[in-house]
Amino acid sequence: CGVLLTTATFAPPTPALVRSHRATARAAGSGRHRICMVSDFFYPNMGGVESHIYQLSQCLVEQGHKVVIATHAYGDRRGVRYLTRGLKVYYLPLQVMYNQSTSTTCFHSLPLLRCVFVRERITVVHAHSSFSAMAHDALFHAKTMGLNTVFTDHSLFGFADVSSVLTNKLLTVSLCDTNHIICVSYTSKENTVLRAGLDPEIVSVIPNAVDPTEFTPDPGRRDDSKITVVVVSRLVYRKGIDLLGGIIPELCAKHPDLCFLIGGEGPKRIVLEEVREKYQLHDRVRLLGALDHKDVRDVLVQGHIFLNTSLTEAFCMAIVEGASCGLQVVSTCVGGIPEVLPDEMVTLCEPTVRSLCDGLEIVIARQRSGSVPSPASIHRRVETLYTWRNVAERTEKVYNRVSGQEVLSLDRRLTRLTSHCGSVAGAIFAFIAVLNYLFLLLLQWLIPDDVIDIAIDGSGPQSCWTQTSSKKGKRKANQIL
Amino acid sequence: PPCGPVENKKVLYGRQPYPDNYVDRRFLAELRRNVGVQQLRYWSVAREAGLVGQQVSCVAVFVALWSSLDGGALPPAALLWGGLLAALLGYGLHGALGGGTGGRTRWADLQSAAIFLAFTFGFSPVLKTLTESVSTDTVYAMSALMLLAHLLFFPYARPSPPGSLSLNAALFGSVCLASRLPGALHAFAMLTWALLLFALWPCLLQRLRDRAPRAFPWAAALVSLAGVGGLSGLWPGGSVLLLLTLLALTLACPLLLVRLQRHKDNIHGPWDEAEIREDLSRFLD
Amino acid sequence: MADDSLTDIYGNRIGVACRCHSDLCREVTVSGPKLSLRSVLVYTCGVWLLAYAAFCCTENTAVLSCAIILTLVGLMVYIHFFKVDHESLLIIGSLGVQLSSSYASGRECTSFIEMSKIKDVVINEAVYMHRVIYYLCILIKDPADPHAVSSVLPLFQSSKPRLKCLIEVYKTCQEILAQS
Amino acid sequence: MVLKIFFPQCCTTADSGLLVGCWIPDQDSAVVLAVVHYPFIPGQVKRYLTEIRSQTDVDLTVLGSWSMPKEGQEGMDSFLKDLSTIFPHSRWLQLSREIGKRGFTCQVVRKGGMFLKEQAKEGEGSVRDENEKVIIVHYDQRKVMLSQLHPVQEGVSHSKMEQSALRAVFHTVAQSHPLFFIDKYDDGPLKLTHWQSEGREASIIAELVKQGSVPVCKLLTWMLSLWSWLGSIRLLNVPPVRFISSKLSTCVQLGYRTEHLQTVSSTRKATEHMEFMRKANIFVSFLLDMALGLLLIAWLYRENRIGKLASTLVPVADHVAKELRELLEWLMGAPAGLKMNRALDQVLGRFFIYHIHLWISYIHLMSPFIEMILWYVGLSACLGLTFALSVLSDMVALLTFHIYCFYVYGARLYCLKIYGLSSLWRLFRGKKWNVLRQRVDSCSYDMDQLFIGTLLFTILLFLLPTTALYYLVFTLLRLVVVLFQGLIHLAVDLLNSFPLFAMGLRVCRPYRLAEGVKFRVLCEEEGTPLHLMMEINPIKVSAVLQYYRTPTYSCYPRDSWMALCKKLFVGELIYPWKHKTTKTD
Repeated sequence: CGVLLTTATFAPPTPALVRSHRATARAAGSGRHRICMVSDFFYPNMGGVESHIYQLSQCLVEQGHKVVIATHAYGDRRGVRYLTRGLKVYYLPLQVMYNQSTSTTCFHSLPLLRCVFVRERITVVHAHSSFSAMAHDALFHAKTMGLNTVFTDHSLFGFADVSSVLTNKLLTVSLCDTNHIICVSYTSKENTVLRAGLDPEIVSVIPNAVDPTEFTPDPGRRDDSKITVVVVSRLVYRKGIDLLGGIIPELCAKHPDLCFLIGGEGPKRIVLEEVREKYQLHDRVRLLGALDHKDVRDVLVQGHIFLNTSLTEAFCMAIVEGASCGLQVVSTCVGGIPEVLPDEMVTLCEPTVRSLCDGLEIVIARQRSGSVPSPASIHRRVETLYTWRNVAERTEKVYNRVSGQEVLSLDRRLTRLTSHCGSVAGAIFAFIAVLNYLFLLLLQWLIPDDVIDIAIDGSGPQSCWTQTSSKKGKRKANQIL
Repeated sequence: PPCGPVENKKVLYGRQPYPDNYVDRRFLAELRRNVGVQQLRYWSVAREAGLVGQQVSCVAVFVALWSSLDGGALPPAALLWGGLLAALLGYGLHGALGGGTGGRTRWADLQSAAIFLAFTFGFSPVLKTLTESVSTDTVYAMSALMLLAHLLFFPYARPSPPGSLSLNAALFGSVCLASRLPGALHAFAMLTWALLLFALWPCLLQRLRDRAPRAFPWAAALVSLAGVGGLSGLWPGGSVLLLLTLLALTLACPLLLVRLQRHKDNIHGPWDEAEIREDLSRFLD
Repeated sequence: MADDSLTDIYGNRIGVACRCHSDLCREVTVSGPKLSLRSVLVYTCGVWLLAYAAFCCTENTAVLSCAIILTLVGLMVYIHFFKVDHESLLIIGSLGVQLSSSYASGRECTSFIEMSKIKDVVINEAVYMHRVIYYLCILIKDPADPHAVSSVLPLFQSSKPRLKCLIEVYKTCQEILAQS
Repeated sequence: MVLKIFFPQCCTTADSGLLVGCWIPDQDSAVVLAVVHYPFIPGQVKRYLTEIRSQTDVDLTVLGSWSMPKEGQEGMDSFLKDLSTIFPHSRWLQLSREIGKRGFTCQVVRKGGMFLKEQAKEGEGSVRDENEKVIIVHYDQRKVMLSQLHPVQEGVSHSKMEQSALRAVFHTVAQSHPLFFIDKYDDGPLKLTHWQSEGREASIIAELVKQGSVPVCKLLTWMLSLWSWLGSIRLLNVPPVRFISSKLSTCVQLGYRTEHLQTVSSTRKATEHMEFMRKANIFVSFLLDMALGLLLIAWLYRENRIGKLASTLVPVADHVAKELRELLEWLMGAPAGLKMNRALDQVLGRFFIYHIHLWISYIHLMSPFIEMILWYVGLSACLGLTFALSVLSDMVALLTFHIYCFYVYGARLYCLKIYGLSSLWRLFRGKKWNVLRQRVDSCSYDMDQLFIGTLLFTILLFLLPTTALYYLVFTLLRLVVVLFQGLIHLAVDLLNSFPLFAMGLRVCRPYRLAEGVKFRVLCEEEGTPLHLMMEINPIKVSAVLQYYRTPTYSCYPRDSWMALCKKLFVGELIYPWKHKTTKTD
């Protein structure tokens, strides 16, 4: 009958609790927000955006906010799931089009997202990643429904080719009436401001963070008779794998005790395999294939030097993770990377084989002479630089600021769209906004808001997530992570 | 708004004394415009555009040849002899310009030539019945489309190994046209010329451009002239049209390009994806 | 527990009755809205009007008789196979749970699940027809591994009561389940 | 804990006495099977129980006492309590009915140890357990005994079987079958109340039939073994003969029928439910098949219907040939204004017309014998309707062999063209198929390769419409034949595999095939335990089909419609049968 099953369960709420929910249905401004994170990218998919959303949500829940996450269904994983601390995830059945991103029509996701926003009594909608169509859809719907919106941009874009011109136009439309935008680095902020033509005052810079307890050094695991260079990244062009294919034979010829440990999978794997084949480096270049998130640390601690060859990067989590494991970091100097680590912890190079080889040689020489700080001291230093709690506090400030602002009414929104996004695109999207509003009215007529059951909170001030009542949910959460 | 002696550093580690949405004066300081744009010179552009013009003329020459063969103005034998002469001349010139044979021996060239001739000669009687039931308009439309495709997909940057798609489109078009000719010998002659014009001539032209850059514009001009001249005998209006097209392509379009160059506004900054400029294939070969 | 304010997820009023046979045995009956004469009439008239229009065009009386047979058969099929009058849940402590749904025609579909197969009765959330709803379900034990759930059996599939009603039924179930 | 007592419906009005039944381990439930009436001698009861226990697997014991007070019969209570000391037990049930009440009460007396005995000052050696709750479930003994719970679990050891109280109850009642065959009116020393099997006389006839069927079965088995020996001799296993026989539906049907008869006629008794049902299903559908076949014969061999059929057959074939020739002539012109290549068109058309000519002369050669052939072939119907249908299907296949030939020629030609065009199209775009990586790679071809490739591509492209049209027309013809054959196969398959016996059982005796049970709350009176009525929930009709369908070749998964369309487009040959045998060989 089309019922999609979920696995998490919860204990019976007392009627008194239910009543108190109703009573505080619109208790915004009390400093506690009800936030809905929307993105196409979430577990079981793995990556920077995914862990950002998860860690940020966990810290916000800890601060007493109510957080739910909406993403699209991943294969069998659809419906509603609970993660640690009662973090509720909606896996909505939307069609995936390309690269885990859903298709966008600006309309078809409205019924489901409206249902989520209404039943969870959301006050702030926080969308993530400009690659995610679902995030843009959610922003659009949230504005139609009169909710405050925040957007986090995780990536950099060029301005040169036709496709980026088009995506930049869409971003302009999507962000022109969004209350606040968060970027992960100063470079990313400049990029986003230019792309979407924004007022820089409504763009905040809040970096990503790394869970330092997950990435602890373990010098006993590495083999000090040789020097190991670790690379952990997806093997795609944007990560500069072609450069890596040039570095490996250069350095392996010079240093017979040098080894490469490469974790990750992708279309450029063939380049590395060919290099390994041609220079007979099977015992010195190990390709580990796709890594689970939990295995990354075990790979990192086996090395002395962490190498990052990315060609573009808004905020490079990988080098922070590498440094947190006590490795010497060598990285290309692109995008926001120079802002990430203090100069004494990272060796920055130009994105050429020559420059990267030189940088690596300096670090290798330093490693040989033993003049590098101990892994534990590096870890202690990194621990203080980035914490999720700090990120959550700064994000909380953004929410506080946003919840005080009023959401543009339809007529003002239309004016903003037509004045801000160019005449053609502005007119088209103003028309779509009107249609979206009419669709919302139709939905409200078909299923009035008071017919939608208010959900029992899994997190937030009235959370019913307790140790005793949610063993099952806990176990499920552990399976997921 | 905090005001103090502390300079806002553009780093993410360490807390800044400013709110997260603070905009300092160095915001967008690293924005660059039009980095590495090379200034185009009119005559060099026009010279390169000559290649496009001569390829258009090639098609015109081919159509003119077909038309005179179809009308009976030109006997197929004469065309064949002309083709043989042109081929020998061209082969001689190709050899004379030197620059290595690219690993091909004379024997291989002879073999290829034999295969061409044998297949074309063998299939030319079949060609005649091939499009019998198809209406003439359809055949013309198809040929025109294919020749246009040839012009569109021609590798103008480096014509020497002719691009598969463009060459195939041209050959397809010429087979279509050849099947409308009255006799098998006619078709054979036509296909031979198609081969000369669309497959071999670009190779020679490339060799000319590499080895004798001074002779190249003259060769292009010669072909253009031949195209205009050939067409003028059959269809004067067409030849005028061709002349205008050639002028527009070689003289007006480059001018437009150089003029538009001024309005170029390309934004660069630290967010750009780094380009790999070196040749990394040397590690693999 | 007869409460007039209970509705289903579409906002239609439903009746919920709980009978207490002994302290071991409860029966919960959820009855959906009755088949309304108005909608039947509207549909019948609609089909007949269409048929009459077709008759005017074709002048063939077979169209009319066809329409009459079609409406009658359609009504019968609807009443017999689709229109659920009420669903009931009989919980017998230590013996099992019996689900039955009676159709408007009087047909009854019953199934009984033994207590040894039941792991728990819970309220769950699901995505259903472009919305997210709560529903009550029985978790069936996996025979191979008694701690695992092999399948989930939703209750009140056709009446779909709202959360308020589900919580009442849930409590009733848990009372009995706790005893045994 | 809650104690469940399964109580037979027929015993609710029985006279007072002892409850005989058994405890179901781990499940806290007792199944009452019978009531032993007063007066009895305890020794005799014990002996009787051990006797029954040896006959069945059931651990039969005395569960407790049953009292049904009548007018003028009072004061039984103390006597009933005394009984508990006679029979060994851990729990003693005391069921008692009161006058004027429908429900009855139950007391459970738990036997205590010595310690408890001393504590309880009553000195009766037992302690009343007040906390225990009781549910009394009434059941219809006959229905429960005869019904089979689904899904059937046979051959599974008890440890692996899921712990199900209901299954255990059903099992116990079915196992205690011998208990019910003791005649009520026998002058035995004991008087019992339980469900009584009726009609000994009818069962005598059944027994006689059973006895008689044994030699028949033996004879059949012998004949079948002879038949299968014939089938297995060397001559029939030569590859071409085997290939042909695997494609002829008559031979396939013969194989199935032999297999089915072997199953039915095996003298081994079908002990398991599924095996019995399978035998019965096959037997009933066999009978039906024979009956239909005989009906067909009766109709066919009257009023010279065979002769009429034969005399219409040749003109029909002639007519078909004429139509085909006209079709070909139409194709050789300019069909539907399509642009065909005239030369190829003529060649193909003449080729096919010659084929039709060959075929029609073959038919005319055969025409004198057709009636005779039909007469003999019609006799096959006495083996059953399925045989007649299979023979019909084979005959259709043979008579439309020319259509098949046309189709094969057309398809092969078309397939070759499509294949060539697809690879030349890749060459046209400068790509090639990489076999190792299973993908399209770009590739730089030599100039002569390009030239010849394009020449061939052009020629093939212009010839394609002609071939495609011929292919289309003959594929349509072929599809009509395949559809007809498919319908016949469907009918044969239905007759072969339909579980007629199980269906009849479901319709006439719904309780025999149970999906589960359903409960009804019987009466609620203050002070009595909960009374439930257990009824059998019959299995769904669709589930009957699913469980008891005799497996035949149509049960194998077939091509999907999309796959079929793709095959048709690419020009692969389609057949009404599966390539099952070729794969296994």
